[in-house]
Amino acid sequence: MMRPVEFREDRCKGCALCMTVCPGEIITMSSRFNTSGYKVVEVRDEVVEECTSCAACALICPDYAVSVWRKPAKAKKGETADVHAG
Amino acid sequence: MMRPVEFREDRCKGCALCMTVCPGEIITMSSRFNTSGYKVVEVRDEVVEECTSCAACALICPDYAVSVWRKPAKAKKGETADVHAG
Amino acid sequence: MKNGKAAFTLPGVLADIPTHYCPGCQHGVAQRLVAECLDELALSEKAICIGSIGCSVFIYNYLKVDSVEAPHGRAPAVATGVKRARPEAAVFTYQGDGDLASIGMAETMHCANRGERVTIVFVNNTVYGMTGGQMAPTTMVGQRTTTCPGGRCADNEGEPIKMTEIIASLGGTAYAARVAVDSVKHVRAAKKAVRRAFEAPLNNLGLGFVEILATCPTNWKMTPVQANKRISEELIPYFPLGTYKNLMGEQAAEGTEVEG
Amino acid sequence: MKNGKAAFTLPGVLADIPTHYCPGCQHGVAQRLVAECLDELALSEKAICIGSIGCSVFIYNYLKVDSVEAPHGRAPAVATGVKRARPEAAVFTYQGDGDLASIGMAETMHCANRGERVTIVFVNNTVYGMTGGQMAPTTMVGQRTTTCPGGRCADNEGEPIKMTEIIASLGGTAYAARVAVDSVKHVRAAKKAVRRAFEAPLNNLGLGFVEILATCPTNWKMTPVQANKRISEELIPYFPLGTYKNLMGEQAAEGTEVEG
Amino acid sequence: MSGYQDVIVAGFGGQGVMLIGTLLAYAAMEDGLNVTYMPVYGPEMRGGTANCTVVVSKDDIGSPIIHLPKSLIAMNRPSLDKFQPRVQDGGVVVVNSSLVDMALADTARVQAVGVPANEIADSLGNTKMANMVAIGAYAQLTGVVPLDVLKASLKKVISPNYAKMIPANEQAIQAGADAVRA
Amino acid sequence: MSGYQDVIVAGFGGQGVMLIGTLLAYAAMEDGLNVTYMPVYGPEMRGGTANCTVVVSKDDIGSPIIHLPKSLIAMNRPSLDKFQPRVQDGGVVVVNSSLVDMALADTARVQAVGVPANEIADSLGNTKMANMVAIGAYAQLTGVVPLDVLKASLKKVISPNYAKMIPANEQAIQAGADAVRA
Amino acid sequence: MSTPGERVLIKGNEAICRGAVDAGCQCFFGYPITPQNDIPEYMSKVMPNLGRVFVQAESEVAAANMLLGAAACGIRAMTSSSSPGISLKQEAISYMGGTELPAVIVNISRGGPGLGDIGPSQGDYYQAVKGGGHGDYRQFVLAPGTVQEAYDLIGKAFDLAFAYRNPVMLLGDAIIGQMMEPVTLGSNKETESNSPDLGWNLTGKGQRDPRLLKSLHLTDGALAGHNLRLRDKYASMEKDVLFENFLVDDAELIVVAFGSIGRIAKSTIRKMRASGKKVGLHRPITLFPFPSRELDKLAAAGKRFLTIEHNLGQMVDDVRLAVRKHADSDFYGQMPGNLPTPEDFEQPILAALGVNS
Amino acid sequence: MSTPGERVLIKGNEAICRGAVDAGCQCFFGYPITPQNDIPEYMSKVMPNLGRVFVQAESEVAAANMLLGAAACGIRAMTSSSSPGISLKQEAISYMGGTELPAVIVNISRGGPGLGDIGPSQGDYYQAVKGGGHGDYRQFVLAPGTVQEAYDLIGKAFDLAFAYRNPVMLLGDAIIGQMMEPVTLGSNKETESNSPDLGWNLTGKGQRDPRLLKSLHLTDGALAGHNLRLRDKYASMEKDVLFENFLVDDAELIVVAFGSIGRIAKSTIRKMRASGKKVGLHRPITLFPFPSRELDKLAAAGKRFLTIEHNLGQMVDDVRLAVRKHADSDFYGQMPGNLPTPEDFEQPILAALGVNS
Ligand SMILES: Cc1ncc(C[n+]2csc(CCOP(=O)(O)OP(=O)(O)O)c2C)c(N)n1
Ligand SMILES: Cc1ncc(C[n+]2csc(CCOP(=O)(O)OP(=O)(O)O)c2C)c(N)n1
Ligand code: SF4
Ligand code: SF4
Ligand code: SF4
Ligand code: SF4
Ligand code: SF4
Ligand code: SF4
Ligand SMILES: [Mg+2]
Ligand SMILES: [Mg+2]
Repeated sequence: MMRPVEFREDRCKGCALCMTVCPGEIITMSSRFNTSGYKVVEVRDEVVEECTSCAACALICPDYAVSVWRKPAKAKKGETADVHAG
Repeated sequence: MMRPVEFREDRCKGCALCMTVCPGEIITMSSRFNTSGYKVVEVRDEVVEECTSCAACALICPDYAVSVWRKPAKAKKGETADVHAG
Repeated sequence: MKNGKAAFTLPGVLADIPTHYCPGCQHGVAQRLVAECLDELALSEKAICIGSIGCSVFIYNYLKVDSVEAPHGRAPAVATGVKRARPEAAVFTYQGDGDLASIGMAETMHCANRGERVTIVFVNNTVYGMTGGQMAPTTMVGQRTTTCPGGRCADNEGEPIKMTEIIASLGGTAYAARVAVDSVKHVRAAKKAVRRAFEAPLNNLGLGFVEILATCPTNWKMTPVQANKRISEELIPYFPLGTYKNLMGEQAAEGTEVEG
Repeated sequence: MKNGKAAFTLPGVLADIPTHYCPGCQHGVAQRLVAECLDELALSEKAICIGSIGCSVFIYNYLKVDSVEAPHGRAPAVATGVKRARPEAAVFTYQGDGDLASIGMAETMHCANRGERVTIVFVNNTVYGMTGGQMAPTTMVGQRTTTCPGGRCADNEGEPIKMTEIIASLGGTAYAARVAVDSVKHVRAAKKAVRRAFEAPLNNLGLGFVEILATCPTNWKMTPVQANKRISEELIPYFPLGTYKNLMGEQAAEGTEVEG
Repeated sequence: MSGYQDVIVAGFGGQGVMLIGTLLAYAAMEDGLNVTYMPVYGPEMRGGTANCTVVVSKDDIGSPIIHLPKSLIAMNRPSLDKFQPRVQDGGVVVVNSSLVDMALADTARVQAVGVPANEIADSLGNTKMANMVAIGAYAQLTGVVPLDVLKASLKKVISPNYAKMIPANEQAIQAGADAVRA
Repeated sequence: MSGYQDVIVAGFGGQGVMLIGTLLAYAAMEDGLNVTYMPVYGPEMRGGTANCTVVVSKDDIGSPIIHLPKSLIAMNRPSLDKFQPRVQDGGVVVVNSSLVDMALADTARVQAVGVPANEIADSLGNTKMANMVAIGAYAQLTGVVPLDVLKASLKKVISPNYAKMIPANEQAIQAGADAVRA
Repeated sequence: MSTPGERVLIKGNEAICRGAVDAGCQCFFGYPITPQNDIPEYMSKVMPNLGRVFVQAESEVAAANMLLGAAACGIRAMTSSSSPGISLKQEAISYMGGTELPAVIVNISRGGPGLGDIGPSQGDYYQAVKGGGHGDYRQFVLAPGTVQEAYDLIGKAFDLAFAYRNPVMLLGDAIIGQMMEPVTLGSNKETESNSPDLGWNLTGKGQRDPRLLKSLHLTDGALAGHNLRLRDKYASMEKDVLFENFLVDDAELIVVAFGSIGRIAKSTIRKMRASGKKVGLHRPITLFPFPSRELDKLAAAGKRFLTIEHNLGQMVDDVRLAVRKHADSDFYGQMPGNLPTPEDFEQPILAALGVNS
Repeated sequence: MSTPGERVLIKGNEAICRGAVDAGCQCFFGYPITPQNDIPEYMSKVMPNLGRVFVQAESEVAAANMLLGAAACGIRAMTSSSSPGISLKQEAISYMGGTELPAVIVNISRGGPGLGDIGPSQGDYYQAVKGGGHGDYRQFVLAPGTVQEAYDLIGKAFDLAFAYRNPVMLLGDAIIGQMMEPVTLGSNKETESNSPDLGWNLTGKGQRDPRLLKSLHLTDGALAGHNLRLRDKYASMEKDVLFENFLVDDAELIVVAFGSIGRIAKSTIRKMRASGKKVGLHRPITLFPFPSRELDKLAAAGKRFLTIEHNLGQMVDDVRLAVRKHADSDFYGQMPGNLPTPEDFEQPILAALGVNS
């Protein structure tokens, strides 16, 4: 499945700030803990299609845990930058 | 002679500030030096009557060198405070 | 969707490692904005970062630029020395409110007054974060901290200092703004302000100063979400956002520009 | 005419000895005004003077009150310690511009911001008098000093700092005014301002601050009369006289009250 | 040195290891012993593991810092990894087996005792009391202080506002002790 | 120590004592001698008397500070009062007799020479050159440096803006020397 | 205020606070820095409730100068900090020394130089004892080795400060500051030194002549006379020297160590005694005045010495100077950054004993 | 910039400036204080004309931290002050020591403690040599005895600062700063150390990896390792020790004195030699590293020692430590506040010689 938004679980500290800014309110707290002991957030498969790639979650996230891609329809060819490169 | 204004020559540093504020322009630089080597100012006898006791010279003097008394006509009885007491 | 176009890209100058900050701590956002501006203005090769003492002391681990650690409060003086020694460098400090507004007050004021061509990024979280949440000059009246356990009392400890207003009033300041990162809108505006704070000295106009209101959930004893709400509910009303000075020829109406 | 009524009386708290100041130096007037207020408010028995480092370092020889010498720039911190230790005392500092606005900037700002119930008498002569006329933060643009021999350059050294305006903007300040002693009218207004700067903390309202523009003929390399003219011609236009803050319930229109 | 015992108590920040260290120290004091308690704050100022060292002795105590302790309470895996190798041969190691695989215990060298502290605490109604379970087990195993003194010291470390929690904590201490009673 | 001479030059602030001290030091240097010049700023920072000490020697100079000088130039009365008692027996004391009553000179003990420096300078057109008169007299009396070297050194101590004053100062030095020529 | 005899388990930092409060400290001026934050935090809670003064200063410079002001009033006052902050107080300390003000300064020192770390270290011995500020002044330096001593010595600090009108520094480290031990409270007493008029302090002149407290001495010979008087005062402090000797009588080798290192070395020594090694401990408690006479006596009795410090070698100078007529001292320096344990000192002690382990 | 060989009559303060300028000092950060005001004043005139940097800082604290910044860039930079101002620089000096930055600090010291006076004094020896800042760091301390040496040593100061990446202090007093003497200029040279990239300094990273200059060491063992390295560096400085021996070969008594006191004592010694007294002079020029080996050698050769200082006795500790294997040192302290003259030292020297005058 194509996910426009991904959370790097090793980075997420479960602060929930992204949840408060997502216009579609599709981000939720999972029940998983990461290796650092933090609960992490997720966008469940059921709702992921509702993601508008607005990147609000990424902008507010203090821990660089969110990657967001434009929906393919809008993406121009050749632009495939990996968010976390460099 | 009654002088409404007196300059303590040991204190005067000849800065001439008093000369600039005297409304009657009656203060002039003498040709005397005091023990500290400063030229001192004076109000010459010829003009001392023109002194209005306005105290401008005393207010501007940085060296507490000027004593000013009200003209006797205006002075109330019993008030004979020495300016430099204390 | 990794081969879609990124809707959000981390700046290359930002090291891709986990931060040491507490969950929800907005130092993370603030330093990302600095990194984004370094990238956008292509400054990473000529940037020199003056780190300060506070929770951001490890900023040199995150920003891949030449860095030096300043004693507590002295970053503006160190920045002056660096900039005068290397006029071609893009010199910036990153300082907390205890560092900048308390012990570093004199250095901050005089760096600004001289109009040093440096950028000061000032992260105001109304508390001494690193040392365990003591009162800062920016602590709100009534706010409880470990050294004003009954809440800051204006009568005894004074009112929170508004640094941006003071810095804007000094002749050497070319740009001064206060921003927040509590909402997406504010993050975008903050980014603009940080950028201008870098541009002002690079344009040889004087000091660039940006105050970023930020949370310290740990020492505020709040959840990150509560802490974030406090920014708009309590902090912004007292510390109004806006551009307080801008010599770069743009409209500099107070309280408007960088908020938009 | 010694048995006429005195039209001018030196305050009893002022020691009747020659001063060490240069001819025409207005420290002499400033310290006399302080002495007059101490007498009028009957404070000499409960006053504690915090001397500072500058040409006025010997102020304790002239004011017959309990005194302590503060390190350069730290008088507001020393005053804080004294006042907190002896709340019943009338505590005041007497500081030059190098002392107060340069090295002592942080102490001055925070003393004011905390609203310490003390009086700061600030004698601004735009230069470091005691050490031989070096540039001060208040030195006018273009003014030549021994450390800006080509004249202060705004671009490199910044513009003269306006302390009263800054201090007035802080929450803990109860009274702040700038005065001059270059004319009889100004001397009279200055006296009022000094008095209010004493009254504000005594009324438990906060800090009392008065900036007195004064000459330093020696380091300005002017005659006392020329120097005195410079006050109205150059200094006052840049450093406007007036009451900048007054919590004592009087009309506090800027630029009017204490000039009258 | 008679009546001497020392222990490193280690775990995640939120596990209350400092609290049980203090509790042990108070109990030792109440029991008339000399005691030192030393929090060791590691290099990271934020997050990470917390640990403290408690030394109990009838004599004056020289060092509050112990490199090679006689015993260890390991509330999580990193603590066991870090400190078990330093425990003296034959030393007592209380392992929170709720979070740590007991296979990691060096039973050949030390006297490792697994206590499912979280589960026991859970069963008493509050996982947060896992620390109390562990200290109860430790006291039982070493006899460093009597259990009743330990319990009586709870009022010293639990703030008056939370006084109502004391009975539950006493229960947890007892449950820990019971879990390791030979 | 061969070729050794030291002198305290003292007077009011405005009398230019520091200037002639420096002039003497320059001249000594130009003459190939070792020399030290030490301004002594007294306790009062503002006003008061000024003095400096110049030491000239063919050898290395140890101390630039001289408590008991070999000679003295006293430009005013307080300077004579203060320093004459310290001058070594038989030492040279140049007294500005324009301002100081020569009766105060301790002619029994020292070789005191009065020079009406202000009047001589006045007669050359400028009272301010009294200091030059005094140093000329001193050089003549002690031979510490040749007069022409002294004169040639004027350009080192008088700023280029005032170069036109040099000839008058040379004259004053000469006049001072002439006044004491045996 | 403590109940006399009250027995509590507290951190060294808290013991210092409670000791100061019991000793009548009226004003505290602080600034946050690890590892002494407990001190301002405790004082911010307790002092206002007692009607006393707590001020969080804008900096250590300001805190030290507030202390100067309160001390000039003859009020029992105190500041505390840790190494970098103590460096910032040096100018004020020199002024307080020169002005002869009774002031108490606490340094819970940390690893240096520079920002260093927040762990224990004895790297500030020189600064404390030789004077990090300018000019010739000395301050009492008290180095507690236990939490009880931290409590007791802070009381002594106030008494000495007023007895000599001189700054007194309590020098601890992160171990002393952070460790908890049982402490018996209540022995510290407020003395008459907190009375309003001590004959020299500022009270507002009232009907008497004005008083002046300063360190500027410009008239001829004034500063020299002042320095001479100070010299005599510093020499007279000798009578208040404090130290602990532990098993020195039959010892061949005496370990000299202060503060936390002293107590840790004690552990080592106990252990080595158990295996028959004739080792003792001399623990200076006052670092200034230094127990030179006692060390000289021990040296004269034929002892050998090993100085152990948590630094590159600072107090060892004073030990060597003290024993130089009869002996010398070896040195072992634990590097700041490494936590010291009793085991660390075994090898150096054996080496100094001339034993190959 | 001076013409090589140019001979001028200048004050010590000016010699320091000219020496620094010749040695390629690019940045000067100052603040007024007597008796060093000539230094910032001269620099404010000359540096801008050379396209170099003069900044009058807002305080000595700021000046020292500006220096830290410029030094981090690997630029030859300097600050100067006098005693109280130097106290304020201690935190930054400790940071520069810990961060291993090449920086030159000039102290034209004055009488203390506190505000003291503006006359000469050697009361800051301890502060300079033992470290007035926190933690274990050492700085080179160079003490000129002539104006020529002030010129020469400031050049050496820059070279040493860069050779060792370490702060270097030039310690003079009001005598050295204020006196004029003939000086031959031009020997100080700018070296390659002012080149833009020294391998460690901040230049903006360009294409290389970023550099970091800091003194915080939090990971396990890091600070200890750092301190060990620093210890070795400080020990290695020994090879740059400097001193002057004057008539020591046949001397029975060696006077040890530094800076202006050294040169004044020389006068006394010359005079006493003239009357047949066998006295010599050892004048340490580097106070750190201290010429301990040379003194030990002299002590081994049977000399006796008298240390003379313009303070209550500070360097005498180092002399006693240096000679302790074979000898001891008497001490004579001229009180700060009294101007020292050669006559003042006659009596103490005779006493040390065991002669009743
Ligand atoms: C001279 C000195 N004083 C005090 C400290 C201790 N200290 C470290 S960080 C800090 C305050 C940090 O607060 P702030 O600047 O607000 O930064 P934050 O942690 O909140 O981001 C203090 C006081 C120090 N390192 N140096
Ligand atoms: C720490 C310290 N730095 C510098 C000085 C030197 N100093 C004495 S007075 C003074 C400046 C005085 O200028 P200002 O405050 O304007 O007073 P003024 O003499 O002009 O009245 C300075 C820098 C000092 N005594 N202490
Ligand atoms: S990109 Fe926008 S819509 Fe998608 S998860 Fe993030 S905040 Fe929600
Ligand atoms: S904002 Fe970032 S760190 Fe916080 S919960 Fe969301 S993804 Fe995680
Ligand atoms: S103002 Fe005073 S000092 Fe100045 S000339 Fe007049 S009397 Fe003399
Ligand atoms: S009192 Fe007035 S009128 Fe009289 S001399 Fe003074 S200024 Fe002139
Ligand atoms: S203590 Fe506060 S400022 Fe520091 S990292 Fe945690 S949340 Fe951020
Ligand atoms: S130097 Fe200036 S400020 Fe100082 S006494 Fe002289 S005129 Fe007044
Ligand atoms: Mg903060
Ligand atoms: Mg001034």
